[in-house]
Amino acid sequence: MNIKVRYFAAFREATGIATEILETSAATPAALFSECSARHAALQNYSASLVAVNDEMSDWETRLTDGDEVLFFPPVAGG
Amino acid sequence: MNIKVRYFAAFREATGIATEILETSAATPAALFSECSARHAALQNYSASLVAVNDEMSDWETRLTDGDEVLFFPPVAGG
Amino acid sequence: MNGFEITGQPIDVDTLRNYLADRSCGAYVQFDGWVRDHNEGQQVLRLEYEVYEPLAIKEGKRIIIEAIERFGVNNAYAIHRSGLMELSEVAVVVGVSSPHRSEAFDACRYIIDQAKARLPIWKKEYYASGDAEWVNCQRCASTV
Amino acid sequence: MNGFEITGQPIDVDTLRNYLADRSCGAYVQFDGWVRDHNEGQQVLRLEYEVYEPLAIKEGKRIIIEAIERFGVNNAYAIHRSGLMELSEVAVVVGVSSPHRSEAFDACRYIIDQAKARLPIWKKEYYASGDAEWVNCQRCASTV
Repeated sequence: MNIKVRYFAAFREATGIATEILETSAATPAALFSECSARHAALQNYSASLVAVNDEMSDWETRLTDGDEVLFFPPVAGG
Repeated sequence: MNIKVRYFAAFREATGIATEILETSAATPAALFSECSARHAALQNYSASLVAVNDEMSDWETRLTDGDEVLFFPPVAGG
Repeated sequence: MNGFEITGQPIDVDTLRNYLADRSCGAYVQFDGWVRDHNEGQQVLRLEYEVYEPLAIKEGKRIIIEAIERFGVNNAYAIHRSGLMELSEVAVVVGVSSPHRSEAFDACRYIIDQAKARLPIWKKEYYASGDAEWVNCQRCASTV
Repeated sequence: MNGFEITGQPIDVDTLRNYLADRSCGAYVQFDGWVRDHNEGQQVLRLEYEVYEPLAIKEGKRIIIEAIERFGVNNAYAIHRSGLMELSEVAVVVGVSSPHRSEAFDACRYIIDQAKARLPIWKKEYYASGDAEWVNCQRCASTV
């Protein structure tokens, strides 16, 4: 299936990519993030703290379906 | 001894007096307030919540000395 | 900047906020006491604060210092009105600034709680019914 | 009045305060996040917020509603900056008004705590050393 991935803030700078479309069999955002980390070595130093699917906050074990847009958010500022 | 007594807010309105000078043998603000309540019936319905002696917050068992000024404060607004 | 004031004039909240500006501080917490239009079922038209200033200022400054020492905040300032006030005016304002927010919240709350409990300031409410009453004095009478 | 906004313009705190004016409310609590001149030993010259607006606004409004339901306050509003900011500018402001103060403090603190934890907003600090860094990303990297 095709999944659109968006990287924000530190993730965008680490990968040098804002958006990419992946042909993937990753069933969940967690599996997808592992796959992305394998492709972009710079992501291996980060744990994503929040994820959204189709502009809704999501959890890491949600089922992905073809055409989903997955947003990877580095940890937020925290204060 | 002579003690100057000042009444504030509800106490002043209840007694109709802002300031009076008493010849008294009351040893403490607590004893003095009892004495004042005996003289001003309207005070009998109130318990004073705070007392000051010579412009310092005080407790009810402080020793009074001749010439002291005692301030009786009704309960404060509380919010 | 630290301090405590009593004023008979409308409180300028921006002035207070500027007193507390500090580039080493990332957090600012402010509490305003506004004149409410009701209290215990009665419609309030306006109110009056009687303040015994010499002692209110002395105790007010003590409360500010206590809050700074206890919570480790950088700056704290409070201003309380005296005299007659209309609805929606600011009766009291407390501002605190500090590097982080948790202690700023704690210090601000401490200051207003202590101020309400300890300062020789009394509130008289004027009601639509024509009555006027010193707030809290009914309750205190019933607990004698 | 309730709401949540993201703005690229300087935040006008008085406007926010006016949104929350309510004659049935005796208490108003405001939190400001100011741009601090230091962080973890480095001198900060200015900073930048990256905001993913569609989701930040949706989640921000949810947080406001949660606070109102949870603490029973009358009004709550927050505004967060996006983009480049200078020292001493206001990065975020939260205001809450309610009849009494305790719930206003609790709700205001809840909103800023949740906002910091849940909103897709990232802070990049620019240091005197010439470096720039996304705040928290060193720490997050070390906890992988």
